[in-house]
Amino acid sequence: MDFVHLVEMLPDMWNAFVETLLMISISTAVAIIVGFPLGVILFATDRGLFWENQLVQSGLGFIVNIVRSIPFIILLVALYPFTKALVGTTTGPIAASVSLSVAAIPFFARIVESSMREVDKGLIEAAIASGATPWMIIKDVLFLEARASMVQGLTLTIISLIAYSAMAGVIGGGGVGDLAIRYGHYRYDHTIMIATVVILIILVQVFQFIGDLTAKATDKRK
Amino acid sequence: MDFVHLVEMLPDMWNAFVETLLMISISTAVAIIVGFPLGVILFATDRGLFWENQLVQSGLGFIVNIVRSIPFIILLVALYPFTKALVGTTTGPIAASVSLSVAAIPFFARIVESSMREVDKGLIEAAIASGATPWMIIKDVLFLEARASMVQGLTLTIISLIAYSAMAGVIGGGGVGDLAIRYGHYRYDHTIMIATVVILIILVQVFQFIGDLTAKATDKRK
Amino acid sequence: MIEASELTKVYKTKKKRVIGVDNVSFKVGKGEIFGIVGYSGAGKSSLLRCINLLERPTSGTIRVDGLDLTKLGTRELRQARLKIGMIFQHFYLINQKTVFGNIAFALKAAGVRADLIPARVEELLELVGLSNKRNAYPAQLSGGQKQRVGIARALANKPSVLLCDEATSALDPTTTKSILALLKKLNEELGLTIVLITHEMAVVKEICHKMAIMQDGKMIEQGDVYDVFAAPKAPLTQEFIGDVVSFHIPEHTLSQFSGTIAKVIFKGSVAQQGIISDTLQQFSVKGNFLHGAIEYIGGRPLGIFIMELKGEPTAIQEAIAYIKQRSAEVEVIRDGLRAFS
Amino acid sequence: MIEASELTKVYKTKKKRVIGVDNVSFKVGKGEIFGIVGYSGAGKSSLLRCINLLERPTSGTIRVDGLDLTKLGTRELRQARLKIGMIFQHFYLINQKTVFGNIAFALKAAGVRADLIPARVEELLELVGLSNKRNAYPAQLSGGQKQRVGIARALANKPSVLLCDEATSALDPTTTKSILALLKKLNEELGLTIVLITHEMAVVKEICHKMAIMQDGKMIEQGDVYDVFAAPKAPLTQEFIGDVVSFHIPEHTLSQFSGTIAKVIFKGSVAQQGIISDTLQQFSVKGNFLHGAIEYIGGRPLGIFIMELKGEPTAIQEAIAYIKQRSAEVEVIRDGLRAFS
Amino acid sequence: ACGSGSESGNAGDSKEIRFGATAGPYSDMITKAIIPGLEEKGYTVTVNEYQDYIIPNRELAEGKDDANLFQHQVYLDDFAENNDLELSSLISVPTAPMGIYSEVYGSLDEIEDGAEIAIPNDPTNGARAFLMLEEEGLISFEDGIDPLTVSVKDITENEKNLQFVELEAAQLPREVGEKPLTAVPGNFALSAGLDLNSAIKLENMPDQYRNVVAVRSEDADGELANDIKEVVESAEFEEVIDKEFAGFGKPSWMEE
Ligand SMILES: Nc1ncnc2c1ncn2[C@@H]1O[C@H](COP(=O)(O)OP(=O)(O)OP(=O)(O)O)[C@@H](O)[C@H]1O
Ligand SMILES: Nc1ncnc2c1ncn2[C@@H]1O[C@H](COP(=O)(O)OP(=O)(O)OP(=O)(O)O)[C@@H](O)[C@H]1O
Ligand SMILES: [Mg+2]
Ligand SMILES: [Mg+2]
Repeated sequence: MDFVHLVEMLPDMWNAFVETLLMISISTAVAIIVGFPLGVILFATDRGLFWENQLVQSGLGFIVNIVRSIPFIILLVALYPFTKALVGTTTGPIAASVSLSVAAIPFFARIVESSMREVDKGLIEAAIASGATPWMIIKDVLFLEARASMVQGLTLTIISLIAYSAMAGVIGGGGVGDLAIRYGHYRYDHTIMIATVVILIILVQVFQFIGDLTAKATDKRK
Repeated sequence: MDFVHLVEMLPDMWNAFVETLLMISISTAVAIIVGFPLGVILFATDRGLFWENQLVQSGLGFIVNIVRSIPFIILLVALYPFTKALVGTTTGPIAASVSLSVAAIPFFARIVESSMREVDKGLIEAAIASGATPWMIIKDVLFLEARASMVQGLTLTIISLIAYSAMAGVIGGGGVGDLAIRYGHYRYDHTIMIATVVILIILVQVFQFIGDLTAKATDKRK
Repeated sequence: MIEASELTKVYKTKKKRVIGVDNVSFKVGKGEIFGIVGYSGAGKSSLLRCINLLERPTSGTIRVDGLDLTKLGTRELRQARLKIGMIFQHFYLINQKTVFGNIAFALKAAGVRADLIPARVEELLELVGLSNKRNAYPAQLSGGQKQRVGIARALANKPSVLLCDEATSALDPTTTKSILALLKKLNEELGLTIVLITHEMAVVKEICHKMAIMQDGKMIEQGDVYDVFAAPKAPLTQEFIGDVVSFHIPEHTLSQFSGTIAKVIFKGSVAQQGIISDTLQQFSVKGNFLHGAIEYIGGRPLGIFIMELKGEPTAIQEAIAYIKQRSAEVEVIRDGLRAFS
Repeated sequence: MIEASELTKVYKTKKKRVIGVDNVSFKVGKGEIFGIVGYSGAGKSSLLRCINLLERPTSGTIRVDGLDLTKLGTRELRQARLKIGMIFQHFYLINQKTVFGNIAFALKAAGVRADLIPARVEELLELVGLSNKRNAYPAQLSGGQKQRVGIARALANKPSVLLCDEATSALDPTTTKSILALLKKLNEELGLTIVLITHEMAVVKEICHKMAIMQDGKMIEQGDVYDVFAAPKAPLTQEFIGDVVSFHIPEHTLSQFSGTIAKVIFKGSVAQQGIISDTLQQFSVKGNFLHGAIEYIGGRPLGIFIMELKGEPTAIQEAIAYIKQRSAEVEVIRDGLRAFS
Repeated sequence: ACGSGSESGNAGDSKEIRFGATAGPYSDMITKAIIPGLEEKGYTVTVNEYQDYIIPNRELAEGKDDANLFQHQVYLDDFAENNDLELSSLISVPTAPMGIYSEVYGSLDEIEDGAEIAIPNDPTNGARAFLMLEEEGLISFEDGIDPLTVSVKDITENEKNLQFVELEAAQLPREVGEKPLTAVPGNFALSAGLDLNSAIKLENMPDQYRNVVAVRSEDADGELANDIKEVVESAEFEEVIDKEFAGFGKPSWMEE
């Protein structure tokens, strides 16, 4: 380890760290805002459920899968015009967040969907018998009962996003992962590689820890 | 679209397709073989469960998170000596499968863990009261009860692996995703890019379809 | 209030079709309490679930308050369900909400104003005796406590129809009684119509006006509780009723008595009016009571006693004739054992 | 067989400590059936779960068959549990296994050879009357059917101790009777020791040898069922027992009778031996039976009758004295209403 | 390796060779201009395409590939030294020059203060961009800086206050028009269909920045090495270059 070099690189690492947080925050927020309703719809339009609608189910499912099929770099390229229209630029962390968000939405939607599948059908029935509206069932039954599992899934999503964000370097998104690749991989700068990997590890551990804690704290079953 | 070119590339695409299947199969198999027990241990060593062991729990959790923290390209490079020792080569789909497997193991392990968390504690208690061994509880209660959810999670893992395998091109792993990136991203060859993305979409849809079907078929709750 | 006609529910599983409810028709008038009994697996829960369309019947119609539920759109159905409370066999409480939250949920479903909810919840908690568990989560409750939350939830919106699936089977006798008293009170004061599944005939006896017996998906007998208890027709009905009223005397006990064993039934007017003691005093027979009670079924007394009569066969004949004449029914279960007569 | 001493179980939740079981000691001998009753939330399930250490008691020890379970290692504990069957209040069946698979699971846990399993499962299915549901999954079963699977599972390994948490509360009377008969048979023939939680006193009466009443985590009374039934001490016990035996007569009924109301209790020897009819014939009083039965508690008869005596106060006094003299207990519940005497 | 049924003589299986390259013009150059010549000499050639600049050299050193073509002399030397690998260059080939493209400015002189310029984010291509800008006097570095690892941090003077946006090289053609200035490596410019002559400035390429065919040092005098050299030096090679790789700057030995 070359400490002088490490210290010299600290500002860059700090920058990268901020960029990573920025990208993760934006894309996680979007994943939740768009992915959650999407997941609910995927769940609730399935057979025997309150919004049963085979067409919407398979249609949305298909679109979700398409997005999940496209390699991230191709997605980056394919989203160029969209990103440009949306944020006015095609480079930098904000632009990268667009692609990251698009990648995270279907991922999280699937997680929401499968968490909700684990909710006891009897609870949904009891709510239906209470005359609850779909909205109440979603908010007060599905959301609450699937919450612990969804929090775990969100942790999985965030950690996957951290991994993905390393690829954001392609369009100058920056971030810790990109730094690791550029210095560690391309420049054989082991000091920086190790330092950045350590940052990444800490970041992931922190998210996992918060996720586990939240999942447990919000779970009122035993 | 340039059809002559498309036809000309068909053998390459076929090759890539076979490589993708090879990488996915190997790494999925490894993810299941190693990730499943790992997930079970992560679950069963938690507080109040039959293998309660805080040390193993947090130790393994930490390792799992470390692997998940490292950007895939760095992981590829870091695993060079290991890959070399294991399969005798560091390039090609088989070598790429090593890194893919290492990346997939913790991902799937987390999925197994959180699926098992959704199993009604009462069922585990009933099994314990029956005097069942931990092994029986795992096999006949946890595995069966979490199966539908794990199958959904496996689908998620496979689809993520397809996305990851695109990066395997870095070490000549080949595969459809690599073809998409090389032609679509590096060569600006739209014909091949679209063709490969279509192949990927079909591949993902097929896996999702099989996954959904299996999950439903194996679920004996309503 | 509730009118089911030719309801049939068939469950299709991969390998076979299971008929849950088989061509069942019945009516429950406004303010009536309708009890359904039957063996486990007879189709009681399935039938109940058809009433609020949780289970869509394979064929047949169900009308509640004049509305044919099978014809309603989702929105109207939801409105209709607000007026149909349901208590589930397996509670189905929201695990992630407190007792308070679970009850408040039902109120919110009905659009009750947020500021009115707490008071109403407290009232309901008081009603089911759970005020001290207000902030507990279902995992922290005993079985009976969970059931009581379910009951409070079902009553939250002052429904006009209440469907109860074994609402008291997890409860101790005292709580059962208080819940039944509560149901009766709601029934009497507010005209609540209740359909109640139970396997405890005592519950039927206690509060039902009408009852039905189900077997293999069919309703094999139905009618006024009093009539059914007084004269059960189907063998299964007799079996069920016997549990509470007709007092099947075990062989074991019978063998200890040598005289004539007779079942005496007093209907309608208050009990025996001294018939028995008059008889014993007038004829030279000795009497021993083996079993008996005056049951109040739907408020009307029904006295059934089993007694041993000892004495000369002719005296016994005369005594029985006398009792019959005094407007009671007598059924000789066993003639006196000669050896001892 | 089972010896609990000073068991205490405290649940800690975020905001408060709930005492589930409060310093409870009891013994159940080999081949005894021990019934536990109490209000919902009294701590019955918590206590039962402490017996096989599903819930580790906060303090106190529990011995089963001489072994102090709290001291065992996991392996020995597992071995010990094979001999302790448990029936759960909420069934807890493996949803993804058929009825057959659920029962086979318990056999596998005990290491039964694979080729012997099917026959044994069939036998158990026969026992609980579910042979035709062999291949059904729990979701396709009614509540009572699920409970019966749970019973079969608990009995699978011919345990020497059986813990039942409301094992029959989801069952219809007939099935309940057959299950109780089965438990009794296993108890008598194989010496199975049973601890049974129930809220139905009829169940206690039917098969228990000893019983205990729990309230707020404490065991407020315990003893031979016969003794407890004949002379309940704690008010709560009286309340529970009253449900089956002491026949609390509702005001409603009482108001219809004007004479002296007396409760007559015959213990031990066979019932009345004509005492009542002798009395009626000897004294100039008229008698009406309001309620009564000869219960066989653990095989010994206990006759309790409530009757109205009408006539001159002195005649009534004499009659009562006569009955007492003939070795029965008499308790005057209400003196005759003067207006009519 | 000891083919029992092989009819060919001593060369045997070794006539099957593998050529590494990055996806793009250089793998095309191997396919179109080198392989025909090698096939004539009896070789069977497989091309291995890579997505980055590290792995191909490792593969070569490990013996997985027999030669590669994707890097310039300076990078090769530096890489070999850093990684302790015995790699040598055989011969340099025509190389597409990096160009600075702009739809805003007609020449470098017009660049306004604070203008954004997109440049490659890998060290090799990045350094070429910086060196171009230095040559044009737009920026300057400390003396004695390693021309290969030059980065934004080494800039001492930045006369026009250029704002650097580092992107993956393959991405740069997509930024032409988006960013006022874009430095695009020639191979990607060609891939993306950019006309090299539309650049406002093309790289003035010294020979050590031209791509070379590299082999393991131990093989540098071997039969294969000589054959590859012969093919590249042949007239047929130059013919294909002129036809299919117009705009590529020929190395000095070819111009002679
Ligand atoms: N979803 C289902 N799929 C298949 N069969 C079912 C399903 N639900 C119920 N059944 C069957 O239908 C029959 C009636 O079941 P139901 O639950 O109505 O019985 P029940 O009278 O309520 O019994 P219990 O008193 O035990 O609750 C049973 O034989 C049961 O196995
Ligand atoms: N995990 C828990 N956390 C907190 N409190 C609990 C927990 N489990 C039970 N309790 C409380 O302990 C008390 C005893 O519960 P228990 O389940 O033993 O009652 P019970 O006698 O079996 O009642 P029931 O007849 O209704 O089943 C109750 O007040 C209950 O709320
Ligand atoms: Mg039912
Ligand atoms: Mg309990």
